[in-house]
Amino acid sequence: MPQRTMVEALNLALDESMDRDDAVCIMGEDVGINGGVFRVTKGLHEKYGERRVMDTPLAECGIIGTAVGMAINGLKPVTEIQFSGFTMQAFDQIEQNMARLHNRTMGRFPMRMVLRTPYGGGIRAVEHHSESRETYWAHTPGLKVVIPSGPRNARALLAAAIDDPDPVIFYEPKAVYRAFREDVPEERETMPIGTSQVVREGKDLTLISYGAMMRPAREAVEDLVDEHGIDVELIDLLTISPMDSETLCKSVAKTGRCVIVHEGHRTCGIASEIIARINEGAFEYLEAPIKRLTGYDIPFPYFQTEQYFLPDADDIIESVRETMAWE
Amino acid sequence: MPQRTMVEALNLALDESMDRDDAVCIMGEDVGINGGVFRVTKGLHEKYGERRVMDTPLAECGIIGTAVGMAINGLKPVTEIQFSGFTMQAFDQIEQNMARLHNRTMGRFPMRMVLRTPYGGGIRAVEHHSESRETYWAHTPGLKVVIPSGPRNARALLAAAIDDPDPVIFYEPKAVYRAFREDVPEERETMPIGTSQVVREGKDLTLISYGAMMRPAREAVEDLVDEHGIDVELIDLLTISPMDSETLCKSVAKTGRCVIVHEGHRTCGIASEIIARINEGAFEYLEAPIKRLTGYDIPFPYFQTEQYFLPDADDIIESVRETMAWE
Amino acid sequence: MDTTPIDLGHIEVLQILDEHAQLDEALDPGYAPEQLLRMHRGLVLTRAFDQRMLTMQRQGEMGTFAPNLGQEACQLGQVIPLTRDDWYSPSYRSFGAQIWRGWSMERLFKLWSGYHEGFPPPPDVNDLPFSIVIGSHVLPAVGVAMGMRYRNEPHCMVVNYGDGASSQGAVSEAMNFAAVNKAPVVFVCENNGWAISTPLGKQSATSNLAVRGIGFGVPTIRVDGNDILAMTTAVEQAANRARNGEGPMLIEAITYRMSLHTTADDPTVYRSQELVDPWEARCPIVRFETYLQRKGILDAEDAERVRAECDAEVIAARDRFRTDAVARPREIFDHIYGELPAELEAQKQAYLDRLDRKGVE
Amino acid sequence: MDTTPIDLGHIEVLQILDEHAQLDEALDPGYAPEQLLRMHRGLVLTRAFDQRMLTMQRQGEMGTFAPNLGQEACQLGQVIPLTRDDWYSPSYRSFGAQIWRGWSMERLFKLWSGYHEGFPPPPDVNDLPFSIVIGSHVLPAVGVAMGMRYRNEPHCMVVNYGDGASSQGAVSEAMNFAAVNKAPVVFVCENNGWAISTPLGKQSATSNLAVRGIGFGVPTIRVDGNDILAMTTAVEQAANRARNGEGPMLIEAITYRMSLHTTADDPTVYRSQELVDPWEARCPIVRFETYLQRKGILDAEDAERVRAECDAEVIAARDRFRTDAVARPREIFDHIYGELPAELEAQKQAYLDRLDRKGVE
Ligand SMILES: Cc1ncc(C[n+]2csc(CCOP(=O)(O)OP(=O)(O)O)c2C)c(N)n1
Ligand SMILES: Cc1ncc(C[n+]2csc(CCOP(=O)(O)OP(=O)(O)O)c2C)c(N)n1
Ligand SMILES: [Mg+2]
Ligand SMILES: [Mg+2]
Repeated sequence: MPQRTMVEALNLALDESMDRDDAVCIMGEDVGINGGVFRVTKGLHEKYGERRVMDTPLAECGIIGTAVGMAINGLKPVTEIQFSGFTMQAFDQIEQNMARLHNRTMGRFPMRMVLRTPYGGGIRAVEHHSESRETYWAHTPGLKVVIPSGPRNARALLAAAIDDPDPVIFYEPKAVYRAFREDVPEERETMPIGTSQVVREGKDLTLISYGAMMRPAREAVEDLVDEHGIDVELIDLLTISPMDSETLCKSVAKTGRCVIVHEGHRTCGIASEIIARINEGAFEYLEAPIKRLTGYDIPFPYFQTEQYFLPDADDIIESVRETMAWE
Repeated sequence: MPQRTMVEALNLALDESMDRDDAVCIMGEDVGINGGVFRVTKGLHEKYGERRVMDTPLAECGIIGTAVGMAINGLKPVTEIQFSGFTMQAFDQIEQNMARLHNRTMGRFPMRMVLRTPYGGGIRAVEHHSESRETYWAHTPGLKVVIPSGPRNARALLAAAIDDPDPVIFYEPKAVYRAFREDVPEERETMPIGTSQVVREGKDLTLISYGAMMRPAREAVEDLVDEHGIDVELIDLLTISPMDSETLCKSVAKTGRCVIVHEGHRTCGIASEIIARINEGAFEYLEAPIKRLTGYDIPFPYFQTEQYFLPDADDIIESVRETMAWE
Repeated sequence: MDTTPIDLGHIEVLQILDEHAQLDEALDPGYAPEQLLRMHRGLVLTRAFDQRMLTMQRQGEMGTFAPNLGQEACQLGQVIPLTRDDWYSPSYRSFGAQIWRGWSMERLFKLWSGYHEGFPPPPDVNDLPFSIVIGSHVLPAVGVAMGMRYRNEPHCMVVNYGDGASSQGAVSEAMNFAAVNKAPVVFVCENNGWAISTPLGKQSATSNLAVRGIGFGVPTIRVDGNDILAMTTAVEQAANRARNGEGPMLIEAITYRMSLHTTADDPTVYRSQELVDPWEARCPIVRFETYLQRKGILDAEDAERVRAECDAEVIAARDRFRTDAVARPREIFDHIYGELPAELEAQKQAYLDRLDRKGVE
Repeated sequence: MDTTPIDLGHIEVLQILDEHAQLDEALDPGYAPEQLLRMHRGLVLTRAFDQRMLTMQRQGEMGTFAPNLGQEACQLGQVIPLTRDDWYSPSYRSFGAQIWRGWSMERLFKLWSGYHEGFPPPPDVNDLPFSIVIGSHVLPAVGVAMGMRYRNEPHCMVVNYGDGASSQGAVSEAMNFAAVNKAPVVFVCENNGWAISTPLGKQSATSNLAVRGIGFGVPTIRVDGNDILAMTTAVEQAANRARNGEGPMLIEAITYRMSLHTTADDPTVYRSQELVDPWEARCPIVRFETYLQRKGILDAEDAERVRAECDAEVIAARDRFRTDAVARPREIFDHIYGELPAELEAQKQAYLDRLDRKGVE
């Protein structure tokens, strides 16, 4: 199988979806000749022309708002917002139309559309370029929220998101874009949206994460297993909303202990929601408080200090050991 | 003491703040001669003129964006957004400037401003007029989020919010606006932002709520105590962010059981955050899973069915009894 | 460096039937008598519906709604030139246009009394649901039109919004997207002078809103919105342009909100009757009836009969609504996603149990 | 019904020094020689700073930033007419203007290499921090100007944004708010032809962006942005109007982005060198130097000396930056609120413990 970066894998998913279905089109700033600021749409303009790969004016609300209209008219727009920080400009169209039109029209106008956007820190970027605000979307009924962690699942999930009958917020961990390569098969591959993945089975503690944080999580697990003899069960959330509570609760019912890691801010973060669900679904099995290792409740810092804001493998190891030690 | 509705109490807080300080001004749609669609600013245009009570064009992003500029220039704008559903139109200015300018400028430009807006269901309104999306703001660093539950605390908290050095989202429970009257003293009164209130002490179970849901909560507590002999401790959150975890954890450490009630959607809702904090701060005292009684993860329904979406006193009683019965 | 002064073009104001119901012969669109009478009946029905809604609202049978008294010609004129393949995106004050487009009155009664099933456009009608959030439907409307171009369909979209809505940034973005993409869309800015209590002078520093199009390269026309012939003529031309691939156009329709903003509003607080009075004389229905009478195709008796028939039609619809409209609390979890996710299925089950407990059907 | 055609006014294009450095005598603002030389030095310093930043970026000492090669006159021209009581709201490409306004170059080096302390405007400078989010600073800038009116202060605000930014709905709203409130604000739309890879033709259907003001009732002028005399003259007039209570004005400054969008950009992917070449001949610095030489107040040797002095100044600032700039991870919880709430205090303590564990100072 060819080895691909996440950027290449995403490009592949877009290409094959466009090839199969003329209704799939791409809209966004600089997605045309320029191939997007991260080159995810590279070559597609050349291949499919500007009818299907549309450079838009610089207005995110306009992009999402018109894409909603294209979806009403039966197309399947895949929009790109250059950085997730700029989805704020489109918040009204996302909340009021993209998320609700299916419901408002009782299914007459399903919102088959995808909002792709890079999220997260770690690339020494300026302000508003490192946010992780998946909570906003998880709290918004009608949306699905998907966050891949590597090239292969990125490709499979993006293909599934484009096929999905519902509007999908597709958060791409930009720190992973070119960080490593993975085998990604030539043949089309999809993965079900709404399902989490147990990446490693274990019996001592459940470690839950997603997106870019899966890298330090994997690193930490290796160390925890090898050096500390802690048999960690590692879960990659993949779909943030609707959340696969069953998998999470089942795991914690087995291990009794849990640590959750994400970049996003802590208050009302995804970790809070997971804690609430485990409290509901596996309370009697809990042997220690569930530990949240998350971004702090402060604006993402300027890049000379961003590394201290982000959880790393050492922090994860520390949190797991602390949770193991709790009696 | 004069008896006042919440609308009258809020009007009083605005009036006395404007009277004390020429820097306080009001901006919003129809806040002038019309006195606001709920009449909260009634009479202020007449008294302070259109220099200080400004009818704006119909653009929420414009209202908050220009208010940010007025705050940069040392004024203390109190903005009104007609319904909290329309704050989506201003999301970018709230997240990017109102919440962050203090931090961006390292305190050079503190954001002394208030965004007042009615939230919540129960008044048979059309779509987008019944939302409770306090999670969006609680998850946004740099903001404070305040939700009063009755005329007296509404007046005291709004006065405190206008005095506060930080940007405050002030959510007004519109179902309470004219629902009842309360003694509200003539003399200026404030309440600290950031503190929750134990409304009734009890030892069996902690019931946490805020805003409009405090009414059914009080009703339920009365019944639970009188009819079921359950000694409920009732807490009114008042400030949603930053959250007063200490009061909450102390209470649950005492009672061992907890039910949380709010209108907002469940996933990543305020209840999840409270559960996460109690899990961290009072885990060892928990005798039963914490129960969430919240809005569902669906768009707020059309008004013929809204009453079924909203928790009521019976639901609260049921949840409390269920939680008491857990072994 | 190009130093030629910019040609800003010229913005017409179109009037065909003047305030004294005198026809500008040169501009007569030449409709057949049956068509003129159909238009007349549409106007009368719109007003009959409006008045019935107000009565029902006052009796507690209807939620808050926005009357459209005096704006009937403006609204019908937007949709009369449209085919069923064209699309229409109404505002919340457009029920006359919605009825013309094929929304049953029962559906509209349901909509305004809080039944979800009243909200979706009927299956065979190419309309958007209107948006309660001012201005937020305009970008989607442009997107629908962009979709027509994508598929090379020779139709158009007409989208309605108010003078207040024109201040929303999203409406400006919509004009820009439409212009850049040559989208087949006709913007109808229904300038009725007020956005709740805010008069045009506080909404905009310009004396008109047609000029808004100029800034985005959208050709513009001003129309007397109380003249149904001017409205249909302007919309027809703009629609044809759009269908022919010539891009968007903006029509500023000048009319007046004669009544309440909504039934929750009290205009006496912020506007004096003197402002309203002159517009009484500009009533679009009286103007059109006078013209039809002069033309000899409608007499006073006919007019009376049409009014009575329309009233009866509205009452019949109201009666059907009364028997039809049933709240369906068990269905609030339907139509959230294509398929209800497991997580929501669990919430739904708990909800249904709760309804059982409460004894709710 | 008022049927008079709308007067859309006339949009001038102002040029005082033409491309051959010929002065239009009738429009000569008549600056004293010292002032002209100060302006010249400002231009040269801006370019020296730009080039140094690029070198440092290529050597890994600087983060991504947006070069301003070729836009020096446009930028300085915006701020030269301002007093210290006036306000300025820069964009991310405005560092020439920031230096002129009193931002030290060390501060700007820090800003662009990720030190928070580089971001806030210096204590004695009435500037906004620029916004990374395109167009999101324009409404606050209008708000600052509204505050001046509130307090009856005879100053003004100049706010800069690009051709791309003009598409943001918030920028349209800003013009409307400014016009309605007669806010003393000068909008400078710096049209450099490109928004990353998007040329003006895909950004707008109009041939110019000045016309945008017309739609909102904001008087408008077009200016040759590579002519520093035209820029200062236009901004001075607009600023005086604003200070006198006559309201906002829009200046479209026509210039060209000669270099990369940012250091992360590769323009060869989307634009050919032929598009750039003609603009080489329009270099604002060469044009101004030619004029000064003809006028006899600057010779080639002077020019060389100024260049060397500016380079030295930039290098001295860089050296101070190198010793000064220290990351302060212990301070990321400062400046979030007026006073750190108890909840955040607890997060901060845990964070500091974590730094201790990691051995971070
Ligand atoms: C975004 C948003 N802001 C505010 C409102 C409240 N509101 C409802 S109608 C209205 C005035 C609309 O005026 P206009 O666009 O002129 O339409 P008209 O009512 O005159 O038909 C306002 C402010 C809303 N529904 N949506
Ligand atoms: C809201 C938002 N969308 C997208 C971006 C990414 N972006 C940064 S600069 C830029 C182009 C800006 O073009 P223009 O306004 O013409 O300014 P210029 O770069 O030419 O000076 C874009 C799209 C952003 N920073 N903010
Ligand atoms: Mg109106
Ligand atoms: Mg540009």
